Amino acid sequence: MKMKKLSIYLFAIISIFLLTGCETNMVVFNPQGPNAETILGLINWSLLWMAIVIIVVMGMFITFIWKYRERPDNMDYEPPEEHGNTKWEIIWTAIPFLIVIALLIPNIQALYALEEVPEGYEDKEPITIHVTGADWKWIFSYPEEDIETVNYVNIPEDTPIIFKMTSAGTMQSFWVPALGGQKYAMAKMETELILTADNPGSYMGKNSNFNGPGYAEMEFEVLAQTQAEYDEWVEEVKERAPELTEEKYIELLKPTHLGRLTFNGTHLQWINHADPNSNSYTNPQLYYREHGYKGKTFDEEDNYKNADEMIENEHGGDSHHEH
Amino acid sequence: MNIKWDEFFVTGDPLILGAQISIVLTMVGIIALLTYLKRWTWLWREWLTTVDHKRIGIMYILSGVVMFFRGGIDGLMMKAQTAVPENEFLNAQHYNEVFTTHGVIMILFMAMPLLIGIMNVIIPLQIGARDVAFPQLNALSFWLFFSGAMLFNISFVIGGSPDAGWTSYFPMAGKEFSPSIGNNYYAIAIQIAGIGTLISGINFIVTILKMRTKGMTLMKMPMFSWTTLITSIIIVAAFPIFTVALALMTFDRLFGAHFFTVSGGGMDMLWANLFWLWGHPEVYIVVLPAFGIFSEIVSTFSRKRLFGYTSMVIAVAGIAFLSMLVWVHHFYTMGSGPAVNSVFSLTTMLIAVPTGIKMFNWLFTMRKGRINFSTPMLWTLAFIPCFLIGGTTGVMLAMAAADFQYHNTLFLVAHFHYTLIPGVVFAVFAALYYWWPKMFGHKLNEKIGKWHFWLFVIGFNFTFFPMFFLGLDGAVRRSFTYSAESGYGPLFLLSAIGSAVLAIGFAMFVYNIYWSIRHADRNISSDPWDARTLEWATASPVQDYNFAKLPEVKTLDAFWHMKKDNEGLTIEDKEIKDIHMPNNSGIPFFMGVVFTVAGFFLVFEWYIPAAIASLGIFAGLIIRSFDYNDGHHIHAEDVRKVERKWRNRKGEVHKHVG
Amino acid sequence: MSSNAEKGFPISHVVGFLISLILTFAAAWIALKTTLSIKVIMWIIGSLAVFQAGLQLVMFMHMTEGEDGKVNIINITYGAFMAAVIVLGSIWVLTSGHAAH
Amino acid sequence: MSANLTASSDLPLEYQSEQSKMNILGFWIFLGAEIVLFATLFGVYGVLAERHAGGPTQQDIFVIKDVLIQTVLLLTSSFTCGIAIFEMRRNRLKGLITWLVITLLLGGGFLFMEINEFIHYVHEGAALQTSAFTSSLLVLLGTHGAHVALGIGWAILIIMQLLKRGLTTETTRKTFIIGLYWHFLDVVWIFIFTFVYLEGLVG
Ligand code: HEA
Ligand code: HEA
Ligand code: CUA
Ligand SMILES: [Cu+2]
Repeated sequence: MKMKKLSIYLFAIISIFLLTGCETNMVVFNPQGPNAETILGLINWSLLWMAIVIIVVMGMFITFIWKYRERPDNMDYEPPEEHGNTKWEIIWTAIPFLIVIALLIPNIQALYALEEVPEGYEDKEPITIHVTGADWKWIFSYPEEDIETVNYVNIPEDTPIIFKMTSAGTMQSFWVPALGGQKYAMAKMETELILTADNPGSYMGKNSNFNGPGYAEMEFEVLAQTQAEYDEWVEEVKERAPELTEEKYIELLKPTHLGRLTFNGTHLQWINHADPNSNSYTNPQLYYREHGYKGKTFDEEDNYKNADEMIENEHGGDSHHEH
Repeated sequence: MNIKWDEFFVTGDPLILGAQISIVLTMVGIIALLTYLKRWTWLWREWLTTVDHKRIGIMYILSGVVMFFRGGIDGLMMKAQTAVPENEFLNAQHYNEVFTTHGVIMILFMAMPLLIGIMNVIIPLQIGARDVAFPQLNALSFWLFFSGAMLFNISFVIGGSPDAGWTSYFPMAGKEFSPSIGNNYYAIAIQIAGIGTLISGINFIVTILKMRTKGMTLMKMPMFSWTTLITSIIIVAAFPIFTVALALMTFDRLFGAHFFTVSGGGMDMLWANLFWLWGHPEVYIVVLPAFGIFSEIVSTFSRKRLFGYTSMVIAVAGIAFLSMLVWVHHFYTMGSGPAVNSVFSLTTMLIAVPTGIKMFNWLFTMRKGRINFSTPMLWTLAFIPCFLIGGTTGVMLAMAAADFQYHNTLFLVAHFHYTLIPGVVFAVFAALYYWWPKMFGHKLNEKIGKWHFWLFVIGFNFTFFPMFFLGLDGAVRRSFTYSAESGYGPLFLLSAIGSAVLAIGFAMFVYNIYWSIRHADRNISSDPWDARTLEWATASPVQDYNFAKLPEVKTLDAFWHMKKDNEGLTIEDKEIKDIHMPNNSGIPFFMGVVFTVAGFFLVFEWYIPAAIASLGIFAGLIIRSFDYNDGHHIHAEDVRKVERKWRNRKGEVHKHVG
Repeated sequence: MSSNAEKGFPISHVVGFLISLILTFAAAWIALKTTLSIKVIMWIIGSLAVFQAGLQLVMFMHMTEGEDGKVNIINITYGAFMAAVIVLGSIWVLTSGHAAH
Repeated sequence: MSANLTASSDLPLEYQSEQSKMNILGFWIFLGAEIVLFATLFGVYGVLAERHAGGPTQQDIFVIKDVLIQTVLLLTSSFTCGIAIFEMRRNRLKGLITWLVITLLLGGGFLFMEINEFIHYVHEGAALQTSAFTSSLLVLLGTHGAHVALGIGWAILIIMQLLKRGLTTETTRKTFIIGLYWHFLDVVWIFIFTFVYLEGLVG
């Protein structure tokens, strides 16, 4: 029977999905910090219930279509006129409702927990790092150490890191799947995300919110180090890295891809993009696509004029959106 | 006004050049063919000016299928690009344009017209009426939709396509970051089509509330009519929000206002908020009619009344109500805090309850039935497990804390293709196989249909199932490429192969239409599936006037009982009276043209020509206001002739006596 | 509100008009001349506005009349519900959490 | 679609054909959509009202006296429009047209003041492009104003039809519908008056 084949086939992939879910090396299933662990607990809990729902529904589905299929020998069977069955209808309203509640409660707990320094890490002094998303790079400012890095962020292990996130322009989403869930970084506002790494290691971080032609490569590295290694790195930066100047910083904000950069000093001394009244650093000239009709653009009062010297490379030095 | 002609046509790309050439050739071909066959007046009289709901429905369906093709090719292009790591088939800019147009076209110009088209053909028949409440407005709806679709589609050859995603989030979609006019197309083309949809919604509400035939109380109405009614209510409640959002987007982009911009105090989150206030109800707008279609088919092919009809109605209403209260689940990650997220997690997950009710009722309709596996039923059966996966993964996404890990990944992309494709595409296929004889008087071929079915369903699962794993492994959506080290390669390749199978499946469908038009048996009864509802109580294809005498209804599944009790199947000469029908009108078509022209100028920010063209809109409205022409009569004698002809055929359950 | 009820003089219209004038000036007076807290003022004048809108719907627009009176009532109630969801929902969502600066 | 009369004489003329009943119901549902449309604009205004971006605030630009006059004009026009429908139901074409014309004059007065108000705003430096606050204010007011302007144009068309055809099922239905529209604009204005002007002047 073709129907049966279909059901078996579907059932097989569902089972594969459920089984592999728990023991692969998929990043979400390999949490490296308490935030990601909390979420994984929730995911596994929901997978369990979803598996039950799927098994029950598929069981009924397969049974019914097999048992009540039309066969040459039942052509004179006329099905009864059933209107419904209150008892059954109550059952299949109530049970899903209860499942929803069972999913909701740990979800709410997790939501509140994720906003706080994770349990067991309260006695560790958290570190604050400012994150600024720009097109198409991530800028990290360490206000205490007075360091600024681009496209990578070093953190000490076992220490809660409070990321204070904002954006110099478009909306980004700051995501380090191994360490925890994502949150948006938006211009003239500040969002906060608390992540902690349990083990030293290098973790992939990326922007997951589409923001234009350079989006695909807007990645960064989170390097969790032992406290000693971290302190050493700070020392080294203090000694070797160049000073961040305002001109240099404005240069950084242009829509380009950059490699890793390290500076002494942070841009917070001139501007905090999270401040609702801060200047904007946008320049439509730099965003024209190579083809397509140009519309008119507007001069904004609160726009920092970083445009003037850039107009000459109107067609964008960036090769990523060239045809 | 300073027009930059050198930027007018999109140039410099072989793919686009090919498209431009083929567009020109197709147009020339169509014009030549029409002229050669002397079909211009026929086209104008029978189609462009028609107000007949069945023809309007067919035009909707035809456009929807064409748009599916366009959107599908976009889908295939994306699959080709990501099949292997670091591929260079499409560059980032292209990929962005492709997924943006894919999303918009699939939802607004494929799903909507196909479903509204099917409603148009079926609803008046199903409730035993001669037309919709406002036939002229119905035509206007179609032409506005068509105008929007055309405007949106020319963007990739003239002026440049939108490239900010079907969600077009600000600030990216604003002038600061997308200064080319591509996104003007988004704002204006969708606006025009949206007005058409809103009008459709009002039209169907009034039609269903006021034009049901004698005896058909609301609770004796077929399920598809119910879901259409509720869908229309969601349309009326949700589309004005989008109208406003798009208008504000237009103000920001064209006139420098500050609703969503970075500067001037604008708030980008407000766009997301408004978009999803419409966008979430929108996904239920496209899935509820599908639920109705499946309900009809399940009951017909199990030869059983729909199980738990009353709870089905309540469930649909419940889904509609909840659908308005969940929009924030699309931006849990925006940081509105745990309180907001908890509330919206709850409302979102609650939708599982009424949807579950529907699922179980469908299953229990089949229980104790006698299930016939014709193609419409196959699509319905495949829908259940596939949508189950889509729905349950939806519930996983609904858990806000967990969504922090799924959001914006391919897990999400897999979820919504697992809801949209079974929920919309399977339903549309099921509906077309099921109602094809009603529209055209012949069935689609069952054997080719089964090929179509198996290739499409298997291809679909292979395309989208791997995406769940990719998403959990950190692969984000809307990314035109990925590195080889990421290890995503094999699953992406599997998915791409799946999409090729899917495409062959779709090609089988097109072939089936071609084959059936040429070869299918025309000698079939007006009720080939032994069905249950009133649309089968008249000829196939349906006469202009639908019913010579409006049927009278005593129960749910009225036609089934008419057949069982041998009641109301016959008609006598003296029962046939003159029938009043609305006249054709050129105004809706004219309005479509004017809207397209005005919209086009507005997209290019050429205000004076746009203003002049908009005068045409007012002209249309004024002419309509003074138009008191209220139709013509079909004479009883002509009706008798038509009725005799089909009713007295061999094997027909309906009879003409005297 | 059947049309037959008031053959000669449009009494309900006149009354409705007077009430709405009174409500308007009352709202203006409360808002501009009293020293209540903003919250209290907004609650009062907000209620007055809703009341006045209801008055218009019933007394001038004959919402409840005709065979579709019930449908109209459901329709407008649902519209009002949607309006509340949109306005209050948007404000709540966009001023909660980090956005509350 | 069939315009056959259901000759129930106790119904007002505008309800006497099936088509008319459908049109009136359809228009009510359209008004439901309009409620959502204006609610969205109010929501947008509610979210953006305090985002002045250094530009003028509510207190800087609102002039309560003018607003009160506008309000009275519109309220009165809603009343006269009600009287017009009342006259129509008493089958008095002349009364109907007279009151309709008065309604339109009042509406025109309102519109005139609103245009002056906009000019005043722009002079005060509160243009569409100034800030989120002014954008949302002007679009909310402008949408309402555009509705009023459209209503005036539409009513003129209907008066022309009334003059030409007298009171028929169709013309009375059309008149009734524009009446609904006009009252609805007044309802919207009540909320603008309360939640934009009064709140702005209190806050
Ligand atoms: C037809 C379209 C459709 C349908 C029907 C659904 C149905 C659902 N969707 Fe989906 N969704 C989309 C289309 C659809 N969705 C789209 C297009 C997007 C993304 C848009 C974009 O960002 O581009 C999206 C995104 C999306 C998100 C946002 C995720 C994110 O951006 O991070 C969420 C989160 O909550 C979600 C949840 C749900 C839920 C809970 C349902 C529920 O309605 C599902 C209910 C059904 C079932 C649960 C199965 C049957 C029930 C039972 C058998 C009963 C027992 C079951 C349980 C108790 C679990 N959807
Ligand atoms: C109803 C809605 C709908 C439907 C039916 C589909 C159908 C398909 N979609 Fe979907 N999709 C969306 C709605 C839909 N999509 C939305 C809303 C988005 C989000 C957009 C955004 O992010 O903004 C999206 C995004 C989206 C992505 C994500 C892009 C990204 O984030 O990187 C992908 C990637 O694979 C994809 C693929 C497909 C495929 C392969 C199909 C297939 O099912 C298509 C099947 C059809 C065909 C295959 C056509 C048949 C064609 C032929 C037979 C021709 C063969 C001949 C030649 C090739 C010459 N879609
Ligand atoms: Cu986002 Cu404040
Ligand atoms: Cu949703």
